[in-house]
Amino acid sequence: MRSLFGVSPVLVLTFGSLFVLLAGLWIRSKAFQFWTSILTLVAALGLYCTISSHASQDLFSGMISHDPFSIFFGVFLLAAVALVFVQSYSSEEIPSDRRSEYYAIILALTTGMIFMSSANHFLLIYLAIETVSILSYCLAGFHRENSKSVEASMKYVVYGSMASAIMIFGMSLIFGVTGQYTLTGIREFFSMTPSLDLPLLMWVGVVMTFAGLGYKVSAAPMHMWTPDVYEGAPTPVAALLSVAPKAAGMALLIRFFVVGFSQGIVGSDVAISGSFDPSALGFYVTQAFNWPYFLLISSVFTMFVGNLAALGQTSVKRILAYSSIAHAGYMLMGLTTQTGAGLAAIMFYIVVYCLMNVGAFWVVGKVHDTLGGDDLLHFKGLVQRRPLYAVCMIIFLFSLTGLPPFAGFVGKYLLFAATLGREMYGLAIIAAFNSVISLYYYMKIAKAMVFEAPQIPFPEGKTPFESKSSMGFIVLLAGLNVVLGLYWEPLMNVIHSMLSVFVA
Amino acid sequence: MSHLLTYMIFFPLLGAVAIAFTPKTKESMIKWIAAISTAVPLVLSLKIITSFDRLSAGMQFQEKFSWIQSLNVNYHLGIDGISVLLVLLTALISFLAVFASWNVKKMVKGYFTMYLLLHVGMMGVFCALDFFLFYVFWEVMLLPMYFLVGIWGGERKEYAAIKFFLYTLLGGALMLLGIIALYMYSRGADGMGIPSFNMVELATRDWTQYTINLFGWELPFDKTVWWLLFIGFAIKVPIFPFHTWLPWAHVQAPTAVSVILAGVLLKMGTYGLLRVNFSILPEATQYFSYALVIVGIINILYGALCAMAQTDLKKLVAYSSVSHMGYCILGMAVLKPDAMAGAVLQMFNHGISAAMMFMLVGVLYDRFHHRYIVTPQGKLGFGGLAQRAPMITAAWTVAIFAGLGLPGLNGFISEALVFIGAFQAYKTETMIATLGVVLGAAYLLWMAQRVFLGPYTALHKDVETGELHPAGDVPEMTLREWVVVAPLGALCLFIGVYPQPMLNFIRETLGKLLEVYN
Amino acid sequence: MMNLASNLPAFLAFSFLLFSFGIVAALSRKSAIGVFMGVELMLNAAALNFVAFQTLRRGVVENGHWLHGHIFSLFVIILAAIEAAVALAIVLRIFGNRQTIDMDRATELKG
Amino acid sequence: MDSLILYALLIPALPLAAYFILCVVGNRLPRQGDWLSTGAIFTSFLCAVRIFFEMWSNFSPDWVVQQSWTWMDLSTLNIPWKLDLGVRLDNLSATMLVMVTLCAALIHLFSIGYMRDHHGKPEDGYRYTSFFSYLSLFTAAMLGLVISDNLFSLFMCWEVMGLCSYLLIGFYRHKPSAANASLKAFMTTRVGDLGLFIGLLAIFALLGSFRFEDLYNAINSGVFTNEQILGIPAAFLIGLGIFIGTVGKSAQFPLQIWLPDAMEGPTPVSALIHAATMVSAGIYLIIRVFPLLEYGGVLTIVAYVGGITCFFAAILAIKQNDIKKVLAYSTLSQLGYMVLVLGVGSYSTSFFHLITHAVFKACLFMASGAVIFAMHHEQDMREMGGLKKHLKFTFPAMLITTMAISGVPGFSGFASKDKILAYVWGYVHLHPQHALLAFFAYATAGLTAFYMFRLIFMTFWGAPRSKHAEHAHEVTWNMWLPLAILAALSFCVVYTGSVTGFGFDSIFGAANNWITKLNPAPLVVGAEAARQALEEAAHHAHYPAMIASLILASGGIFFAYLMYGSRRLSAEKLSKKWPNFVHKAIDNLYYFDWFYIKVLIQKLFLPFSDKSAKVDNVLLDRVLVDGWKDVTMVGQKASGIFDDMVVDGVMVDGVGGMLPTALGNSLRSLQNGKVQRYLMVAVVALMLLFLFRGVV
Repeated sequence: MRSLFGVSPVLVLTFGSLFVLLAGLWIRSKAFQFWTSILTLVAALGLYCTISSHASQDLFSGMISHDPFSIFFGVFLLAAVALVFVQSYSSEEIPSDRRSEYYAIILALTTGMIFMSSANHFLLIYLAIETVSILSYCLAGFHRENSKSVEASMKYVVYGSMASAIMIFGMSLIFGVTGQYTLTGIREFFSMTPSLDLPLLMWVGVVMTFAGLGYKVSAAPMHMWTPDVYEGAPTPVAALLSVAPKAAGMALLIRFFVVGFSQGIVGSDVAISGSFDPSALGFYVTQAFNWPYFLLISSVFTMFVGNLAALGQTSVKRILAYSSIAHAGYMLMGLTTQTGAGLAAIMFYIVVYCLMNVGAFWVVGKVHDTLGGDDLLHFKGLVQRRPLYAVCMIIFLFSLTGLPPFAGFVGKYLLFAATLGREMYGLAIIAAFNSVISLYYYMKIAKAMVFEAPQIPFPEGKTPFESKSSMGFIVLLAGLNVVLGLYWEPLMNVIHSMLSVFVA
Repeated sequence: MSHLLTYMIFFPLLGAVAIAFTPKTKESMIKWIAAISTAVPLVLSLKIITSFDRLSAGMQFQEKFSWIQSLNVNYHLGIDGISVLLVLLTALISFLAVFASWNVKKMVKGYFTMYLLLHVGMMGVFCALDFFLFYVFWEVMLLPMYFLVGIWGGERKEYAAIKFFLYTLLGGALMLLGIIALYMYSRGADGMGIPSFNMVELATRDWTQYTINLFGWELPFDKTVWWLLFIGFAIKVPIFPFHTWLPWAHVQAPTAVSVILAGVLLKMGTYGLLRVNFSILPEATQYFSYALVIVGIINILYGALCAMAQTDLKKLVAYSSVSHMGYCILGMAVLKPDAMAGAVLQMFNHGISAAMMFMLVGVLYDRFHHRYIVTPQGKLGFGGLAQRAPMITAAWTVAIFAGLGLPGLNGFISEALVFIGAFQAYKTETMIATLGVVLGAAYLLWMAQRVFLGPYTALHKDVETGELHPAGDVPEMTLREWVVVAPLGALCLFIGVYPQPMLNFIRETLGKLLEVYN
Repeated sequence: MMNLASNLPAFLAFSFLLFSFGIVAALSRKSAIGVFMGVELMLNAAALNFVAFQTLRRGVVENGHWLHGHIFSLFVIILAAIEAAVALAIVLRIFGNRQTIDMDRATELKG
Repeated sequence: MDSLILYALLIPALPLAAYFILCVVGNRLPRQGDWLSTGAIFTSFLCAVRIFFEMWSNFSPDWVVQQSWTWMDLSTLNIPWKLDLGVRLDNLSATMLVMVTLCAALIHLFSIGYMRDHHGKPEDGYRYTSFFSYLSLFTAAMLGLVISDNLFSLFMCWEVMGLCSYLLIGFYRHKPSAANASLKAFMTTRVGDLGLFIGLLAIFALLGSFRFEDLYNAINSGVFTNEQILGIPAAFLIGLGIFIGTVGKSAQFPLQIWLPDAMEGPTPVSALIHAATMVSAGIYLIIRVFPLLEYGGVLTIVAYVGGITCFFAAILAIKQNDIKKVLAYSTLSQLGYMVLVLGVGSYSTSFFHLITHAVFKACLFMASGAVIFAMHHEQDMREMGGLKKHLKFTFPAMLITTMAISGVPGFSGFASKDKILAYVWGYVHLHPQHALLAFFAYATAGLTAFYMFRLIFMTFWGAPRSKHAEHAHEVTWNMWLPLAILAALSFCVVYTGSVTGFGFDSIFGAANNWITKLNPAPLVVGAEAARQALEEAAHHAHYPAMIASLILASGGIFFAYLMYGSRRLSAEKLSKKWPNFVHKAIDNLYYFDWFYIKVLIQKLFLPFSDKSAKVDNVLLDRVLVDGWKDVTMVGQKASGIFDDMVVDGVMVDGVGGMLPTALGNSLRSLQNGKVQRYLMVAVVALMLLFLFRGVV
C-alpha cells in the first residue's frame, strides 16, 4: 500500500494519459486537451508535495527507491514537460487533429522517465528505458507526412533498440558476476567481496550497460543519433528530447554508478566542494575496473565531438543538438569527480540547461513556424523584426556559452569548482577550452540575428511570434536565466538537501 | 556604511532600463538620458575623490553583503589608492565618450543601452573586492563590447568583434580556473577552513606551500595559478604576444568605443595584475618579475616599431597604446615604489591621452570618412591639414606631444617615474627601454608631418562609391568635439605640471603593496 | 539432467556468438527488417544469459529470488515484441514515404 | 623667501603667461597681441637686470642664492622619496639671464617688423599670433632652464625648447622642406636627449637627487669614487650621457646635421634659438656639470668633439652662398670653440665666449634678416652686392659684429677667442699629444675671418647683382634698433673693461674682465693642480696666441678682400686647385645626412619596422591566433580519420583503402546519415573501451 502511495504520481500520470487519449476521440477542443494534460501534471506535482520525504525508502521490495533524489527529478521532469506542453500548444508542427495522442504519449513518456530516475532494479531500469525510448520513437516520427521526421524516427528506433539490446546484455553479465538485480544489492555484494573472480566479464558488462544509459544522455560514443533525430523531429519534441530524457538518463546514470558501484559520494561538505582527501576516492574494486576514469574519457570525447562538430553546422536545430551533446559531456565531468559538489553541479546544470535549451528551442520553433525553416539564414536580422525574441535568444545563447550573469555560468562554475576541488586540473582546462570553442558557434547564431540583414521575406499579418502567452513564457525563461545567474542559493540548498541520500 | 560605490556602479543600469522603455524615435531624448546617467557617476566619483582619505593605505568606501552564503560569495565593494584614479578615469571617459557618440545614426536605442551596460561592467571591475563579483563584472563587460564593435563598427566589424570576444573569453576562462583554485586552497592546508573569494583576505595567505598536479607534472601552486590569472589579464592589457586583437578591435570599433577601449578597458589588465597577481601571489610575482620586465620592454619597442609602419591613423594610435601599456608593465615589474607609482599614473595618463587621440581620429574620420595617413595608392590621406584646420591641428598637437612624453604634459611624468625606478633595478634593460621614447617621438611626429604639414592635399572618401577625391574646405572643431577634447587636454597639462595631487592618492597603497617585496 | 554450472562457459560462448551474429546482422543488413532481426538475436542472447546465470546461481541466490532470471528473460521477449511492432510501423511509414526500406537510402539527415 | 627668488620666478613666468594668454585670446587682442609677449619679455629683462645688479653689488665669485620646493613626493611611512625643484641664482645664471632676456627682447622687437607680412591674416590661421606665442613659450623655457637649480627641471625646459624649436622651424608649414627640417631637428636632438636622460637616471639612482648643489657636494665628498655602472665608472658614464645631450642640442659632431636645415625657420627664430640661446643652452649645461665632466675624465672627448666641429663647420661655411647658411655654419663652429675650450679645461672662457658669441651672432642673424627683408626674401648672396649704400643702419651693425666674430682687436670676439686660443695653446703645451686641437683652433680662427668677410664683401661691396639689390631700402626702426643695441654691445669694453681684452687701463675698476673673474670653475677636490698648471701655461701663451690670432684674422680678411672685395683673385680658380673629393665631401656635408637618413633610417630602420608590422599581421595574427580555428579543423579531420581508419579502413575496405578515404574527410563525414555507420562507430568505440580496461 505504501508502495502504491509512493508511486501515486505515476499512477495519476498513467490515468491522465489514458483519459486524454480517450477524451480526445470525442472532444476535439485544443484547449481542453491541453488543460487536462496540464492538470494531470499539476496533480502529479501536488502528490509529490504530499509524499516528499527526506528518508530513502524502497518500494515494491526494492524495485523502486523512493528518495529525495528521485523526488527532485520527478518534480523537475514534470515541470519540464509542462514547459514543453506550453511550447507545443502554440506550435504548428504538431498536427491539431492528433494533439490528444501527442499529449497522451508525452504523459506516458513522463511515467517512464520518472521510473528511470527512481529505478533500483535492473528489470525496472530496462522497462523504464524501453518505455521512454519506444514513446520517443513515436514522438520523433510524429510528423508523419514529413519524410525527415519519419527518417529521424527510423534512425532513432534502430539505434535505440540496438543500444538497449547491448545494455540488457551488459546487465545480464553484471547479474552473472554478482548474482544481484538491484543496485543496492550490488553495493552490498561489493562490500562483501573485496575482489572479483571474473573482473573482465564485469567490466564488459558495465561498459555495455553504460552504452544503454549513455545513449539516453547522448554521451560519446553513443551520441551520433542526436543531431539527426533532433533535426528531423518536430521542434517541441526536440526540445523535450534534449531536456527530459537526458535529465532522466543522467539521474539513472548517477544512481547506477553512485549507488551500485561506489560506497556513495565523498565529502560531507557538499555545500562547498569535494574533499581534498584522495584516500576518499569512493568506489569499489578499483583494481578490477576504474569506471570514473572511463567516464572521464567519455566526457572529454563528448565535449570535443559536440563542440567541434557544431562549428561547421548551418541548421540551428543541429547546432543545438551538437551543443546538447557537448553539455552532456560537461555534466559527465561532474559524475567523474565522485563528490557531492560534482553531483550537485550536475543537478543544478540539468535545471539551468532545461531553462536555456527549452528557451532556445522555443525561439527556433517560432522561427520555424513563421519562416518554415531553422537555418541560420532564417535567423538573419531577427533583431530588427522581433527584438524581444532576438534578445531572449541572445540571453539563452550566452547562458549556454556560460557567461555571467546568466545561469549557464553558474552551472559551469559549479562543475569547474567540483573538478578543481578534486584537483582534476587537466579536465578543467579542457572543459574551459571547450567552452571557448562553443562560443564560436553560439555567436554564429547571434551574429546572424543581430549583425546581418534579413533575407527571407517576413509574412504579413499575425505571425506565431505575436502570441501573448509565448512572449510571456519566453520572457519568463530569459528572466529565470538571469535570476538564477545572480541568485541561485535557494535552488542550491534544495539540491544539497536532496543529495543527502548518497553521502557515504 | 555608505553606498556611494553601489550607486555609482548601478546608476547607468537605471539609465539603460529607462532607455529600453523610451520609444525608438525619440533619439535626442535617449542621448540625453545616456548623458545624464553617465554624468551622475562622474559626480559621485568626484565626491569619492574629494572625500577619499589619502593617508590610509587600506580599502575605503567598503560595502559588504552576503550574496551566496553556501559558497561564501559576498557582494563586496571597496576602493583604494590603486583603483580610485581608475574609477575617476572610467567615469570621466565614459561621460565624455557619450558626446563622442552623439552622431550615431544606426539603432541609437540599442547603442546607448549597450553603452550603459558596458559602463556598469567597467565600473564594477574597478570596485569589486570579491573575486566572484570581480569575475562577473569582468565578463559582463564582454557582451556589450561585442555588440558595440560588431554592430556599429567599421568594415570588418564582425571579425574584430568575435576576435575580441574569443580572446577575452579564453583569458576569462583560464582566469576563472585560477580564481577557483585560489578559492579552493584558501581553505588552508587541511582543507577544512571556510574558503573565501575576498581579495583582501586572499592577499594575506601563504600560497607557496601547495603544489598541484597537472597532466602528471608536479607544479608549484602559486606559479601555476599566477600564469592562469596572468594570461587573463595579459590579454586585456594587451601584452605581447596576446595583443593582436587590439588593432582590430580599435580600428573597427566606432569612435566612442575605441575611446573607451583605449581609455578604460586596457587599464583593466594592468589593474588586475596589480590587484591580483601582485597583491595575492607576491612570491610568484617576484619570481616572474624579470620576465615581466622583458615583456614590458618588448611591448614598448615592438609596439612603437609596428606603429611606425602603419598607414592607418587609428591603427597607429592602437599600436601606440601597446607601446604605452608597456611602460605600465615595466613600471610594475621592477617592484620599486617610484616605478610602481609611475605605472599607476601611466594607466591614468594613457587613459586620458589615448582617449583624446582616438577622439581626434574620430574628428578627422567624420570629416573625411577615411583614416589613411597614406592611401593604398601612395598619396597622403590628409596632407597639410594644418593650413585649413588650425584648431584641429592644435588639439592634435597637444595629444601628440602628450603621447610622446613631452615634459609639461602628463605622459612625461609617468614615463620618467617608471624609468627612474626601473634604472635603480635594471640598468641595461632600462637603457634599452628608453629607446622607446625616441621611437615614440619618431612615429608620432612622422605621422604629424604627413598629416598636418606640407601643402594641403587632403582627400575625401565618398561614402557611397568609396573612391577618394580631393577634399574641399574642412569644418573646424565643433563645440561638441571641444567639450570632449578640451577637458582631456586640460588634464594632460595639469598632471604634467603638477602631478602631486594624483600621487597623493596612490603612494600609501603602493607602499603597503610593496612591503611584501622587501 | 546435465550440470549447468560446469557448462557455463559453453552457454556464455554461445550467447556471445549469438550476440555477435546479431550485431553483424544489424550492422550489415541493408533492409530495415534484417536489422531488426539482428537486434532480436542480440536480445535473445541476453535472455539466454539471464536464464543461464540464474540457473547457475540457483544455489547461491536466497530469499526466493531464484526465478528473477526467467522473469527477466520473459520481459525481454515481450519488450522485443513491442519494439518490433513499433519498429515495423515506422518502417511501413518509411516505405510509404520512399517506396523503399533500404537503410542506406535514408540519408536525408546528415552532416 | 628672498625677493630675488621672486624676481627669478617672475622672469620665466611672464613670458609663460603671455604664451597662455596668446593661445586663448591672442586673435582677439589688438595687433594680435604681439605687444603682449614683447612687453612680457622686456619686463623680465628688467627683472634680470635687477638680479644682475644684485650680483654686481656684492662682487664675489661664490655669490649664490637658491631655494627649492618639493614637486613630487612619494614618501611613505618607511621609504622617503622626494623630488625637489628649485631656483639657483649665481653669477653664471645671473649673467646668462641678462643675456638671454636682452637678446630675446630685442628679437621680439625685431620680429614685429620682420613678421609684418603675416599680420592679421585669418586664412593664414593667425600665424602672427602663434609665432609670438611660440616665441614666448620658448623664452619662458629657456629662462626656466637658466634659473633651475637641478637637472630635472632643466631637462623639462630643455625638452620644451625642443618643442618650440620644432614648431618654429616648421613655421612655414606649407613648405615640405620646413616640415622635414623641423622633424629632423626634433629627432636629432631627441637622440641626444636620450643620453642626457640616461645620465639623469643614473644620477638619481646614485644620489637620490637632481640638484647641482648635491651633485657638487657628492663629487667632492667622493660619492663617485669607485662607483660603477655596468663596469664603467659612474662619473664617466653620466658625464658622457650629459655631454651627448649637449652634442644634440648644440649641434656638435656627430649630431650637427640639423642646425643648417633649421634655417628653414623665420630669421628671428634663427637668431634667437639657433644662435643666441637654445644652442648655447647645451654649452650652459656642460658648464653647469663641468665638475662632473672633469672628475669623470670626459673632457678629452669633449675637447675633440669641439675641435672637430669648429674646424669642419668652418670649412663648410666657406662654400655657402645662402647668407643664413654661412651664419649657421659659423654658429656651429663657434659652438665648437666653446666646447673645445671647455674640453681643455677653461670653464670661464667657455662661458665668456658663450656670452659674447650670443650677442654678436644674434646681431648678425638679425642683420642678415634685415638684408633678406630688404631683398624681398632673397637669401642668395650671389644676387646681392652693393647694399652698403642702401642699408644705412644695417651695414655698420653687421660690419661691427663681423669684426667681433673675426677677432679684430677692440671687439668682444677678440677678447674671448683670444682667451680660447691661449688656453688651447697652453693645453697643447702641457699635453703635446693633443697638438691636433691647437691646429683646429687656430685654423678655425683664420677661416672664420675669411668666410665672414667673404659674406660682408659679397653682400655689401661691389655692384648690385639683381634688381632687388638695386631697389633695396632700409628697414623700419623696430628692426634696426635691436641691431644697433647689440652692435654696441659687441665692443670689447663691455666685457673686459679694456679695449684690448687685457686689463691695462681699467674702466670698471675692480670689474676688470668681470666675466672670468666672477665665474671661476666650481671647486673639484684633486683637480686644483691641473687647473693651476693650465692657468700658468695659458698665461705664458697669451702673447703668442694674441699675435697668432691677429695674423690669422688679418690674413683671412685680406684673402677675403682679394677674392670678393677687389676681385683680384678668382675664387673659382682657387677652388679648382682643391682635389675633387674635397668638393664632393663639402657639397654633401661630409655625407652625414646621407648616412643618417638614407642608410640608417630608410635602409635599415623603416624596413625593419615594416617587417615587424608584417610579422604582427601575418604570423601572430593569422597563424597563432586565427590558427585556433585551423586547430579545431584539424581536430575534425583527426576524428574523421579515426572514423575512416577504423570503420571504412579496418572494417570495410581493409587497410588498403584506408589512406585514400582518410584524407580530406572530416567529422561531417562521420555523420554521413547512415545509422548503421553510427552504430558501427559506437560498437568500435565500446570495443576500444573493453581493451582500454587493460590500460587502467
